[in-house]
Amino acid sequence: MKTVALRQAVEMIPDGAILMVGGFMGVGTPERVVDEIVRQGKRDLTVIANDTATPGVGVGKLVSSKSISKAIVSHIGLNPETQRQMMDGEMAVELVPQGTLIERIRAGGCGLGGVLTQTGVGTVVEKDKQKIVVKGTEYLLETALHADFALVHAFLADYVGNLSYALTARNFNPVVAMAAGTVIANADHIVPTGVIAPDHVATPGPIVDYLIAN
Amino acid sequence: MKTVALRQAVEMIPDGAILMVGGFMGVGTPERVVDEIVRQGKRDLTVIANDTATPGVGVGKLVSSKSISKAIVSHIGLNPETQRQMMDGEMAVELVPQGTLIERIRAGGCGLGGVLTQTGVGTVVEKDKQKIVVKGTEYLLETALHADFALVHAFLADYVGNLSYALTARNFNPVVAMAAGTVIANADHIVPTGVIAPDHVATPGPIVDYLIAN
Amino acid sequence: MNAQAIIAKRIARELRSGMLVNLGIGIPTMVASYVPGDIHVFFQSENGLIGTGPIPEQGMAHPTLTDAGGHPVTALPGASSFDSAMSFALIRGGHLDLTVLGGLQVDQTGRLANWMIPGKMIPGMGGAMDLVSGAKRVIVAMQHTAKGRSKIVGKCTLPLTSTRPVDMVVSELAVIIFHNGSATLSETAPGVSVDDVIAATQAQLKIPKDVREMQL
Amino acid sequence: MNAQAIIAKRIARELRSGMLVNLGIGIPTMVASYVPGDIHVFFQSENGLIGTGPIPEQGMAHPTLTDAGGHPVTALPGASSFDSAMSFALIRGGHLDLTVLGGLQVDQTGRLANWMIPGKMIPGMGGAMDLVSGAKRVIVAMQHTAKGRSKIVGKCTLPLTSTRPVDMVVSELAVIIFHNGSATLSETAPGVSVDDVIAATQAQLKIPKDVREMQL
Repeated sequence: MKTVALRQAVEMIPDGAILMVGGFMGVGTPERVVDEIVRQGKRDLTVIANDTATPGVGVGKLVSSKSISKAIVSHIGLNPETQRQMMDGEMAVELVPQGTLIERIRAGGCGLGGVLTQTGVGTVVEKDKQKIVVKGTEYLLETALHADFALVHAFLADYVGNLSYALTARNFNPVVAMAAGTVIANADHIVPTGVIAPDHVATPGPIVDYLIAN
Repeated sequence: MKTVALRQAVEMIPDGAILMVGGFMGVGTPERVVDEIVRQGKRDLTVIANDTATPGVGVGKLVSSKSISKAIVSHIGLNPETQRQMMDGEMAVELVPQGTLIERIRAGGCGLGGVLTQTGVGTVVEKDKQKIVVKGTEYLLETALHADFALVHAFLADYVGNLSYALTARNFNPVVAMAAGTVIANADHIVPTGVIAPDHVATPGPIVDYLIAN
Repeated sequence: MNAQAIIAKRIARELRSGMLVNLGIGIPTMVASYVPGDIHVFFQSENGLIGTGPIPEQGMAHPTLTDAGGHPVTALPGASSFDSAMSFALIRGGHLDLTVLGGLQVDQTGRLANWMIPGKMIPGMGGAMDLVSGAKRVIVAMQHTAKGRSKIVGKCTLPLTSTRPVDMVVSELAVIIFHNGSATLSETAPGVSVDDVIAATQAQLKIPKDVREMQL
Repeated sequence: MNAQAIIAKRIARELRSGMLVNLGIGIPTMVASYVPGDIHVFFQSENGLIGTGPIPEQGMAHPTLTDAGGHPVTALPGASSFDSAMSFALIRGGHLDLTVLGGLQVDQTGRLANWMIPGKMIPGMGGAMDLVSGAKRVIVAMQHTAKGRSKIVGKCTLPLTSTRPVDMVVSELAVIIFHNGSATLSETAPGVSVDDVIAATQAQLKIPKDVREMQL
C-alpha cells in the first residue's frame, strides 16, 4: 500500500479504463476522487456501480461530464441525464438486477467464474445467457465482473491500508475493493495502525494499493 | 427469535437431521450444544462443517459418540477416529476443498444455485460434476448446500438475536447461519439490545431462530 | 382516507412481530407509518440496514445513515448494517418474510411488471427482481387503475419483473389473492361493491361467497 | 543447519515487503521465523486472520485467536479478521502474493500432489486445492527424497492437488523452477553438486550454465 496525493492517484487512470465505484445513490462514493476525474477530463470510461445517483452527486457527476461511455448499473431512475444519454445513444447502459450485480462483482473478486441465480429467469434479463438446471430448478449463469480500478470510500483507514466502513455507506465498497486490479481508497479519517480492531476491518490492508492522503 | 434452554433447543433436532456446525478445529464451535447432542444420544446426523477437529473437541465429540452417519468436511487429518470410521465404513465422508465448501454453504444461504470455481478441475474433486466453460476457462459447477439446523457460536448476542463473533472464532459461523432452516445460537455473552453497534453485527437478529439462555 | 392511505393501512395489518420486511419506495414506504403499536417488525433497507427508523430530528441526520433513495433515516436499537452482498443474500436467500412493492401491472396469475415502460421510462430494476424472486411473501401495493385502465390485467404487456407470482395485491378498491395461477377477490374496501371491483378489473377474478370488507 | 532450516531460510529470501503470504503447516510454518528484519510481510491464516504474530506469552493465549491448527497465536498491529468465505475469497481471488505448502510429489511440469495417499492417509485437502489454484505464486517446501526415493518425479502417482503448476520447489538440496511445462535446476545447496541433485531427482531437469549456490 502506498499513500498518494489525490491528483497522482487519478493520473494513474487512463481514458478507456474500467472502473468500479462504491456507493449507493452517492452515499459512500469517494466524491473527491470523482471530482478529480472530472477535473482531469477522463473520457470513455466503463463504470460499474449500483446506480448513477443524481446529477451533481457521486457517479452522477461522471455522467454529466460525459466521462462514461458504458455504465453497468442496476438503477438510473433518479438521474434524468443518464436516461437522456442512454436514449440518445451517447452512453451504453447495461441494466443488471442489483443482487445479481453485486454477486457478479463478488464473483470477480473471489476467483469464481460466475454464480447461478433464479433472479431474471423468464424476463428480458435472461437474454443471451446460459441457463443451467440444478435439481430441477432453472437458473441463469451470471458471470464474474472485473475492473481495472476500484474507487472506494471508507470511514476509517489505517497506515497499512485496512479499511472500515460506516453504516449504509458500506454498500458496494468492500465488494468492489476485491474485484479490481488496482484499488484506490479514500477515507474520512486516516488513523494510526492498530486503531481499527481486527474484527472491524472490512477490507484488509493488503487488498488496497493506494490510499489518498488528506 | 426465541430464547430457549439448552436442552429444549437440542430436543428440536431429530435423528437423521442435516446440521451445519460453525467452527474451525473446534475454535468457534458451540461446545455446549455439541455436548447436549451427545447427551441426548442423537443418531444418523449429517454434519456439514470445516473439519472434525480432534477427539474430544467440537465436531470430534460427535464422531466419537457415533452420532454422525455422513460428514461433509474439508479436513479430517487431525482426528484418527474419523479416519477409522471412514475406513471401516461406519461413517461416509465427503471431502470438499475448503474454499469450495464455504462457497457451497454461502450459495445455499444466499439463494444461489451454485458457483463456478477452478478449484478441483483436473483432480478427483471433479468426479460427477458439471464442467462449464466461461470465456475459454473451464470451471466446476459446485452446487448449493442447505441444512435443517445451523449450530452457531458467537462472542456476543443481544435480545433480538444479533450476533457478533471474535477473531478466528468467526470462521464458518456467520455463513452457516444463513443456510439452515432453523438457526440455534449460543453466545459467550448475552447483552442488552443496542450494545452491539450496527456495524459490528455479523448475523442480523431476524436470521436467528433460537438463542440459548445462559 | 385517500387511496394511498387505504392501501398502506391494509397492508400494515399483514405484519407480525419478528418479521423481516422490505418496503419499496412510494406507497409501500407508507406502510411503516401504520405498524400496530404492539408488534415489533424489522424493516430492511436494501442499501444495507435492518432496523430502519423514522426520519431523524432536525440537525441529527448523518450522511452514512440513509434509505435506498439516499435520504437520511435513523437506526433503531438492535439495528444491523452490512454490505450489498449480504443485503441481497438476505433477499435472494429467502430470509425476507415479506416484501411490499409498487406495481405497473399484475396479471391474472400474479405475475408482476414494475420496472420499465419500453420507450418511455427505463429506471432499471434496482432490487425489484431479486425481491420478487426471493422473498417468502410478496405484496403489491398499487392503485387499481391508471388513467382509467385496469392495472390488474389478463396478461402483462410490460416486461415482467419475475415469473414468480406475487401473493397479494392491495389496491384502494380490493384485496386480491393469487394462488395456483388464479386471482381471487378476497376483500373489498369500505363502500366498494364486488361489482365495482369486477368492473374496474381486466383480469378474470374468482369471486368466493365470503368476500369480506377490508378492515383498516 | 538441518534440512528443514535450509528450506525455510531459502524460502524466506523470496519474501518482499507488503506481500500477503499463506504458510502451510510443517516446514512452511518455519519460514516465518526467518523473515528479514527490514521487511514487513502480512501472513494470512486461512481460518480467518491477516497479521498472524508469534505464539503468545505464557498466560496470554485466548481461545478465539488461533492458527489453522487451532493453536494460540497473536495478532500484530494492523491485523484483520474475517469469516471463511472472505478468507477463501482472498485465496481463490488471486489476492495472495505467495503460498508456501508442503508436498508429497511434484512432477516435471510442476504439478503438485500433497493431500492424500490412497489407502493409507486421507486427511482431506483442507485449503490446499484453493491455495494452489488461486495464489499468485506457489512455492513447495519439501525434502528432496522420502525413504530414498525422489519426490520430484516424472509424473505424479498420487492424486493431484491442482493442475496449475507450482512455481518453485525448495528442498535441502536445490531450488527448482517450473516454467512452461519444464523443470530447471536454479540453485544447489552449499556443498551439493549439480550431479548430486540430478542423482537424487527422478524428474528430467534442465541444467543451465549458471546454477548458483543457494544463499541462506
